[in-house]
Amino acid sequence: MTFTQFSLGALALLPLLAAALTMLLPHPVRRALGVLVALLVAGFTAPVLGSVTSGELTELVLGGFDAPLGIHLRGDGLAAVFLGVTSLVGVVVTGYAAVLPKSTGAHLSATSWVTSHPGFWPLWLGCWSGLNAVYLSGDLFNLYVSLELVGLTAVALVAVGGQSAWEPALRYLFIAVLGSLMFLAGVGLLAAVTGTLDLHQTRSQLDELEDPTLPLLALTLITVGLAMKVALLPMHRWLVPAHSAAPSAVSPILSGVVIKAALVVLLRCWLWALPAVPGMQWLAWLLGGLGVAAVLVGSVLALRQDRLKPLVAYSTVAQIGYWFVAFPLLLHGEHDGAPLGSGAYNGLVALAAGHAIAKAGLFTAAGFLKDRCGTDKMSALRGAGAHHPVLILAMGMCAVGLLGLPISLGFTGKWQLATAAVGAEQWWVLLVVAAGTLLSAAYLLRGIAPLLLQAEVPENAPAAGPVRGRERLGEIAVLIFGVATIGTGLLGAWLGDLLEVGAWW
Amino acid sequence: MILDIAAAALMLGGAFFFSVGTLGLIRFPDVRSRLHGLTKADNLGLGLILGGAALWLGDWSVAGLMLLCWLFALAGSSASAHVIAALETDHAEQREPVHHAGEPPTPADDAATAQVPDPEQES
Amino acid sequence: MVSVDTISWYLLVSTVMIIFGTVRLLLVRDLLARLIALDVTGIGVLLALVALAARSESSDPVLQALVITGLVIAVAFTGLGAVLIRRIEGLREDGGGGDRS
Amino acid sequence: MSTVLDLGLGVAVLIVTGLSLLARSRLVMSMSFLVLGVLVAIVWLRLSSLDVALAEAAIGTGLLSALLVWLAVRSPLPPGAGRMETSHRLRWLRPAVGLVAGTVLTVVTAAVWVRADHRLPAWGEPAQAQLPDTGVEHPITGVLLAFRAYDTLLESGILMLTAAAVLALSRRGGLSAGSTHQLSIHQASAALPPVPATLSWAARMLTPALVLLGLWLLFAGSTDSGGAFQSGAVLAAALILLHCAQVDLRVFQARWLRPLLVGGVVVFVLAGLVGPLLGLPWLSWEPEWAFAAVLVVEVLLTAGITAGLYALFLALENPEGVR
Repeated sequence: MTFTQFSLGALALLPLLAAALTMLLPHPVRRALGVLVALLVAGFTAPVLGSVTSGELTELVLGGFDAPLGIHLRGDGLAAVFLGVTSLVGVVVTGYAAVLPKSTGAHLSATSWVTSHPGFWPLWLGCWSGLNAVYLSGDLFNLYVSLELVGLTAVALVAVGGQSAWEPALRYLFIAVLGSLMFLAGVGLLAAVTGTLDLHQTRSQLDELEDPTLPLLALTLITVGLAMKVALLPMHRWLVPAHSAAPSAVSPILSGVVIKAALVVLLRCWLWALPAVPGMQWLAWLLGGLGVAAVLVGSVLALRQDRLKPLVAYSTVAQIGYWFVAFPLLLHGEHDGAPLGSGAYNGLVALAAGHAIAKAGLFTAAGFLKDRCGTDKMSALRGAGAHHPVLILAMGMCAVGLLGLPISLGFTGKWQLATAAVGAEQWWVLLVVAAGTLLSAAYLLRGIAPLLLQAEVPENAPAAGPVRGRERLGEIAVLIFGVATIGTGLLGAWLGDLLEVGAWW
Repeated sequence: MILDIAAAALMLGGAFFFSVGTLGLIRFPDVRSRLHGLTKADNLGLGLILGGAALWLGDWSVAGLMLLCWLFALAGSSASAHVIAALETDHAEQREPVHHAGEPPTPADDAATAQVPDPEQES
Repeated sequence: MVSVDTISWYLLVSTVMIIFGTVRLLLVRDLLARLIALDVTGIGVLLALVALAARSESSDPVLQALVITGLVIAVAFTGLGAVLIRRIEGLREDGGGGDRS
Repeated sequence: MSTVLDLGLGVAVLIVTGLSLLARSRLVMSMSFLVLGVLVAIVWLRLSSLDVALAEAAIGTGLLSALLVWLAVRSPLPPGAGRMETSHRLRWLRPAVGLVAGTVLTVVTAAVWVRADHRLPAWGEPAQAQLPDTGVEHPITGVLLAFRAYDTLLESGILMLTAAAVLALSRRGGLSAGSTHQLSIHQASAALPPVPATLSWAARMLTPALVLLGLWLLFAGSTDSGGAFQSGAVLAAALILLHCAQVDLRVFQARWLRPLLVGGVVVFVLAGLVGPLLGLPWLSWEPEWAFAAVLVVEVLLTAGITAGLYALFLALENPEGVR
């Protein structure tokens, strides 16, 4: 067994072991163990990225029992990209939460509410192990169990935010679990016809199947279930209250990486598990339409917000629209080989990865300001930038990533999406991308501009307090996100090569 | 053949006692008489059905298992009926129903009660 | 060996349970009703899986193991939902008493 | 004859489902959900899957109803009365939309189910062939703890983290005063009504039988139907019975609940780690010591599930919970 295969298993099981151990430890030791495990998991991501860069797909057969019976963990291109992004976001957020315990929620001590929550650490490490399990898993039922692990820990992480976060957490629980159950119903349908649960074997069985109705129904169930978990437009109402009520260390995790888990499973089912069934085109066009609606409606609603965190949450709803705009293009290039499909696929993954890093940075900054100034009302935050120049710089860089301006993964993604659309003569995609970019420019500036304005009100706002050393470290975390947004912009080509390994075409 | 008829008769009797017990649950006015109807009729019904099933299967080990089931069911239902009756009579008047929280514990005395158990729990 | 029409009958029952539970979950407002609707949907999906397991001669062990795993997950999310409902309704009873964090 | 019984059972399940979903009062909903659990357990038996019926009866019906009853009893609006639906202008619109959408979806899905040409699962023969390697005779326990041990590990992680979330929502974030890691779900300090003699008698009589049944289910799991989950639920029921009889479990709770909760997952991961140390893939056990590994993991998994389910019950039953 090579070290890369060992690291595949370690990526999924090490955070779970650490989550179990932290439950026994007192609060300060939990923070230290959390940071240590975060670095270890980032370390285990390196060999996987290395082996995928060198072009070979590592596969781990768990327990030594082969495909239809046992479970395979596959470290292919898609898994490697999202493992890398999750490790980056995870390490920085873990550092932020360890340095500023105030950001991990609020719990009721004997009499009063105390900021900082010891329960954050086992739940976050459990969520991280679920995320890694989702990216690596090659078995449909195992995807369901991992999605459920990510969903339940994410709900608990929202609920840790105190009294105002309980109601959004419950709404999030209902939608997340309903989505997982519909996904399981779709998996049951597929298993009835193919007789196996492994992704590759399902694909080969479905190739021989002539009657497309059952796979199409299964795909519809899976798509509706996962669209609930990704919060595509009609089913997005749980996202904004949950992400804005969550504690400031949890919001970046939710918006940055937890949503990507459901997106990766959707891509696995659409591209790997099912062949090009005739009816799929209509479903792809429906998703494209919903994507366009999400981009427009999300941006307009973001413009109308008066608080910072809901604004950033609505921008997530808008950015989700971009990924689904790419779906009709994914299957379009089926007949003449896959040059077009791969372009749209690279664009989609680059957009998602860029969004993860930039959104995590923006949400961390918004949470930081809320913790420092007590509120995230934009009118109350006027002039808060004077005390945190580094924070505003980092927020600007993250906004560049979200907007899709040149050197950022967002730009690479939008560029590849546009070229694929031109190749497939789908001109409407260009309109959507342009309109989306303008609207996101509008609401992001609306969020960041008041911070820079000279505050007319005399300096009695809580932000006037001296910035302690810890807060400086918190700002460094947001700066790392900003620099990473710009830095990963240069890795567009490397991303394309990564995605070649184990691709579906 | 005789055994099958006997088994069928036992099971029908059991079903009859079950329906009578349920009828009692619906028709009787207050809690105690409902408990009375339920525990007596249903337990007898259960015993008859288990006896019928044991006869039908005609196997001693299964019969022993059925008897054990019946004893546990008897213990469970009689204990719970007794507890409900005891709680119902002692506290029907002075304890307002649990689900009605009445006046919520004000945070002040909530703190007081919170303090009380802690030191003792630590020792 | 369970006969084929019994299996399709239980598949039909499970479909009705899934859709009934989903529609009820999305429409009703009371929290406990939504939690029970979620559970009914879960039981419906598991019923479909067991009906599939019953097709092979001595019902298929792998699908049964999956259903047992699904059952424990159902208890997990019901427990979490129940505690959240209890906390929210404790909050409502107090009229949002105590300092809101 | 069997189809008539199945038809009746299916119709009964649908009626009770309707009752549990459309009922107005919370008590009727929880009670009909309990009845639904019992009926579905019988349906599992009709579909000849005994393990799932055991698990449904123990976990699905027993413990779920213990949790839901607490919700129905402690809810703000009295369980008996109270119309949940606020009557607004188009009162009939919601049910009409629900009915139409429901029937259309059911017809479409049922049509697909009926016309699908089913295919038997491909893992039938390999499962039989490789069962001896797992060191366990019963196929389902073999699947749960050897073939798909990864699923079971993630799922026991889910139960542990749900219990952690429930502890986090209780007072002091689940940690007791100071840095000691004792559990801080303290019990109702308001005087509970004195326990009638019969309950303590019943607890003293029934608990040994329950613990014996739980342990038998656990060890029977390797050769016959039974296993970690069913025995965990039965042992949790024994703990709940003791707790209701107001036996003082606070010492056990404070010191043992958390290590028990965590032990199952930790030992499972470490047992999985043994494979790579010998050059085998993760979670793989040599046939020689496979039975020992599976047994140790199963025992601690049972302890973890018992502690997890008991923590769920404690957090709900606790009237001094976080307001």
